[in-house]
Amino acid sequence: MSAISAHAGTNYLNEKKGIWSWASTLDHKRIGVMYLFSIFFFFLIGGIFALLLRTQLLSPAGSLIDAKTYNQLFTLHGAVMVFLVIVPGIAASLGNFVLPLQLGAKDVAFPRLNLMSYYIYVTGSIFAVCSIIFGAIDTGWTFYAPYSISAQGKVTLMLTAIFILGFSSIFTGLNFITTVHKLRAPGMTWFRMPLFVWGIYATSILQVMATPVLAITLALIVVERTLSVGIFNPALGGDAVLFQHFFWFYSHPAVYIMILPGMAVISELVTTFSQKKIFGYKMIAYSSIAIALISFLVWGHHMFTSGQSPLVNMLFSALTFLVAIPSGIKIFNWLATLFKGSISLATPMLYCLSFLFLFTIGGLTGVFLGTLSVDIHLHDTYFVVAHFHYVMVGGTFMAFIGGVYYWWPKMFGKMYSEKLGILGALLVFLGFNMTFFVQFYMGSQGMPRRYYNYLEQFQTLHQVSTFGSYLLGVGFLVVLINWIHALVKGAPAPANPFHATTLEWTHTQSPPITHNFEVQPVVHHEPYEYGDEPHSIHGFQGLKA
Amino acid sequence: MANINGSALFPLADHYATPEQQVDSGKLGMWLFLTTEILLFGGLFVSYACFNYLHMDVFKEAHKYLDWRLGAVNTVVLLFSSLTVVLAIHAAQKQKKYLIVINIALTIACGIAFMAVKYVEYSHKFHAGLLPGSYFTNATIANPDQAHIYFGIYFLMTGLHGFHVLIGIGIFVWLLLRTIKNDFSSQYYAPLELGGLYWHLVDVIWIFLFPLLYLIS
Amino acid sequence: MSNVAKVLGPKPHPHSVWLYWGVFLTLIVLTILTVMVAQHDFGELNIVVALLIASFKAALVAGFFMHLLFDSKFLSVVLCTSLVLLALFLLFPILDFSSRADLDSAEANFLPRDQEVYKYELEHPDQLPLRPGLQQPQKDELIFIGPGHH
Amino acid sequence: MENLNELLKMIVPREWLFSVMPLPSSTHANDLDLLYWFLIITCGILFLLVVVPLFLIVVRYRRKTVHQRAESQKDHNFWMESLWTFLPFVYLAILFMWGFLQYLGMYVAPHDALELRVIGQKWQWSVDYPKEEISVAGVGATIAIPINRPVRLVMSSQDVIHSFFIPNMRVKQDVVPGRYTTLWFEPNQLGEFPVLCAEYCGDLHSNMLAKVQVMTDDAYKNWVEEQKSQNQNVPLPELGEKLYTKLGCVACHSTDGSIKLAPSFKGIYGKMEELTSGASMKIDDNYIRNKLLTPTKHTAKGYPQIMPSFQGRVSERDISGIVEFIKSLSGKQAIEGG
Repeated sequence: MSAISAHAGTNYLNEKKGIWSWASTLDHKRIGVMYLFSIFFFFLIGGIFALLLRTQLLSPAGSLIDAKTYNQLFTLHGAVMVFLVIVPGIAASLGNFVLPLQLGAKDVAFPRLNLMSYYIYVTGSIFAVCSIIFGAIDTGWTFYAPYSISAQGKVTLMLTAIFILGFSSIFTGLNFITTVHKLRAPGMTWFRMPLFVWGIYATSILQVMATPVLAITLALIVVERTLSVGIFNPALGGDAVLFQHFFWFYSHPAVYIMILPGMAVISELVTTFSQKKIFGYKMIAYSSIAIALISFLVWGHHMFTSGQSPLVNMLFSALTFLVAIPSGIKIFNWLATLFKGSISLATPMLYCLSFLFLFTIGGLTGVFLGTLSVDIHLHDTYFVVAHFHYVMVGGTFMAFIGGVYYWWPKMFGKMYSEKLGILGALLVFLGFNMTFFVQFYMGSQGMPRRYYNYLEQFQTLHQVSTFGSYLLGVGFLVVLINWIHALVKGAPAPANPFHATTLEWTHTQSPPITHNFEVQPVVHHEPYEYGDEPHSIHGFQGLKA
Repeated sequence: MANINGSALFPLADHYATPEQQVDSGKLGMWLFLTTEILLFGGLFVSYACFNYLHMDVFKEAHKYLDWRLGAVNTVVLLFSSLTVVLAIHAAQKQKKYLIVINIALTIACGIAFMAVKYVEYSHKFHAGLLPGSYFTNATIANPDQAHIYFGIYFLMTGLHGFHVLIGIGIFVWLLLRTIKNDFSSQYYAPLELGGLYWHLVDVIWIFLFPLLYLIS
Repeated sequence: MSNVAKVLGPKPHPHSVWLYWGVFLTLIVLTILTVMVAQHDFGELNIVVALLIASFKAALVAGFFMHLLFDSKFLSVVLCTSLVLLALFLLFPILDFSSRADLDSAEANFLPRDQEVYKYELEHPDQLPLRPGLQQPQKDELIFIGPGHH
Repeated sequence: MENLNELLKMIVPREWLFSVMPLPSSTHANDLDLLYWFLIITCGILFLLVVVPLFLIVVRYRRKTVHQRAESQKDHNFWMESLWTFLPFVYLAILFMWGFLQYLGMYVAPHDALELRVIGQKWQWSVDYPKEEISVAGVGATIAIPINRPVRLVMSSQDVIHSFFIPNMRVKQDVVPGRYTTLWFEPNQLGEFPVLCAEYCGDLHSNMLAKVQVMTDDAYKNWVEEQKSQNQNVPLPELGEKLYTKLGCVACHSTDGSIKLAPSFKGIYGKMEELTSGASMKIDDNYIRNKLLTPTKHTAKGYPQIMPSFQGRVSERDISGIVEFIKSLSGKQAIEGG
């Protein structure tokens, strides 16, 4: 603890000033913060698309927008949320900020490449915004051929945008893997690394190994549109199902690019807010790697009704069940960690508990969809929509917000308001369940996804869902207000408000200095050792001293 | 000329503890990048495999319109350039600047020669209308319905590969300039090694493209 | 973060130039072999033989020119991971294409339908035009052994 | 299976059984609902196994004072960890086998199935009955099927991927251009059931509806006869009006002057139409005929080129019917155009 000195108030935020010092920074912390703001900006845009969609669905033959616009909106909602928000999401923002700190490193392995990948992200997002402005696409974010080959709108521009964003993802992953291998502090062995690092490491493997396939797939669609090569176009002798193989070879691992960092954050939150050593450290670490590797083998479960051969369907179904096991292991290990802990219900922990609740639902409904015969009925219905929102929003996004709250004091040196935090968490939890739980039922009843209008019997449920989405929107707004409030008026944060045990809390001030640590940390023990010396812990307000 | 002056010491970035750490990080980063290249080309190899499987006879027929002798010449050219790259690194290790320069120059020359042969091949295909997709106009070939897919894949694979060769030439021109500026020595030649890794990968990909495209018997 | 200190670099361990020349000559010999082998017809094995030689050449380049044999083993692990993934990426679509015909009913193999083909099919149910690359299935092979129905 | 089904009906009240999935109307549906309920119940138990302990732990071990420490720092338990690795494995293996065997049953059609040919096309289904030599098509088309007899659909698409989905029968299969896919089911309930498109296919994806009408054998025979004779007797404009809905013209062309995705039929006959090529053409019998058979040749200015070809799907009499129908919407002006 002695390594933290009050360094006369200089830190990475105020050491250099001005826009240029941010735009040209090589500091992983500043790059992480820039990612954070960019990602939440696009989350806002994607969210507005979603609310428009839900409003259209208030009545069976709604006429808020026309069919074409509706199709464009759900495409853009999907594309923005997937490629601009959740895929970079936790890894690029929190990962960039936290990973080198937790490893006891001064920076990531390649700081210039890191800044470059941020600018690649910005370039890609500018392309995406241009395609939205100059001719919104209506292909669905999955770009299924042959529809995407003949579709109108600036499809090529959007494909280029995602192609570019892919490289941002690749470079970030490459940087993190090298950092974890080469820049660990003295004494930081593999099994002394915090579980957040393990999760981000597994994510990075996926980013590096899967994203190039997306790049070539999208490039091939561009080539199809311009040269009519005929690889994916049946009219020219190609095969439409082959496109789906290509697309899901990336996009299924991409699902784990999204959820693994969420699990990584949860591992940190569970142990810190119960002040208890994580249960089954090695199991959680290995299960991250297992998920990463098995996730390459299950892409065909998106194609059970596509006309893929039954033999391949069978193999993919079996492999899909296999990937459920490590996820289950994690859930039970987190539960066991909480057992006999000292559980604080501070805001990050509320998101962590929401995660456990919602991700369990998301995971179990995934079991429905992995079962071949049941998936035949549920495929491409609202059941699937609900399932992946439970995993992506109920899982990843809850963890993301929880993680941002958790590291907020470290990032900005300011405390957030616990009252607003709890209010926001409750609204988000309620709104989310209201929006998506009814969609499981609608899906079972046979309500297909991507429908502009629908049979009247579904109206009540759609209305519940829409009002839920408004509640969810308000919840996110409260979160945003809390963060802005914290930035402007937050109380100064101590170095380690939650009494966490990882290096970013114990060995540097809040916010950290530009070079992260005054003295190079040396690690002597495992990551989650909660010693016996008495101390008071920040809990949620109103606790007796 | 062979002497290395003091300016060519190892430039150690301050977030690394030792030069070894920095060199190893660079190599690991480069290899990770190379795996992404492998998987990028992988998409095209998989398309090739699928359509070779579906239209085997068409592929066998269409490949006869490629000149395997030109392909073989290009294979030898690229293999030789790979040799000159390792010789350049070897020269750096031995602190022989003129050998670095000569070998890099040879590498660039090989790259240009490769592209020149490609130009000859491409212009022949353009002339004969053996082009991808809707631009396919060759009437002499049997099965024009599917042959255009073969040429689509041919142009995609060799085009993407040729693009990589062009980038490689650019990298080696940059390395040549830095060598002339005395940036490299036996203390520091990491950029040469990394550039070399990239160039070898481009070579390896061609090693597979040659039999797959030119020699399907 | 970008400050740079000038220090002594790691000591290089150069290999003999003759090793590199030896590898190069082997590669040339293998290239000639590839061309020679292509003149002979091994039937189904043509592509296998060609790929085996190419893989051996690639292994030589990676092992000696790219120093994989002398560098950290982890770099080989990275390379192998990507090759395994590539193999999987190749395996499943091919498996899909090849087993559609076995398990599907006969119609799955036919050319894209247009009215001509459709009429032809109706009139000649026994001799249907097949999608290229697929075998005409025998009548009894069409029945996949599954749970009996009726 | 049958016994299990009975057992399940004893545990879960019958009205609940059918409330989560739509009314089961095929043999598949009966089997599948059993598995579906097995999943709901077991996954429900698993969910409770996570959430109830979670709730109890949070309540019991909630931090009440800022000095409160964890009661234990125990971080492993080999048997517990083995248990929650192994048991899910067994559970998932059972689910896999069950789902896969059921899927095979859903995949392999019996030999005596009634075979129908389905074409998906933006944004309508058309179904041919090859033996009966009739066909039905269009938005909201009725596909008649006799009860208790397996039906096998051989499907292909003219343009993009569609997906043929009958919720009540629990069947769904993508309809892919360039190849055939198949599905089969055996209806065991009389009634009308919706057919939906489940794979996004463009603007009017959600309008790509049809219905399956399951009827008794006799009713089916009558329906077939009716279909056969239908088109022969009706007067031409009436036939045209029928085809207008049946072929799906209604999706894009209105008859009241309102603009959908294509020009309205009202008063259009005899007008000069400006084309995307810049030229103008008079809308007469030949124009309509060409538009039906080779729609890509000319497109009216300001509208997307989305009209499918009806080549081979309309008879000469059908074309005349459509022409007469469009004429009738333009009142007396029609006479000079003819």
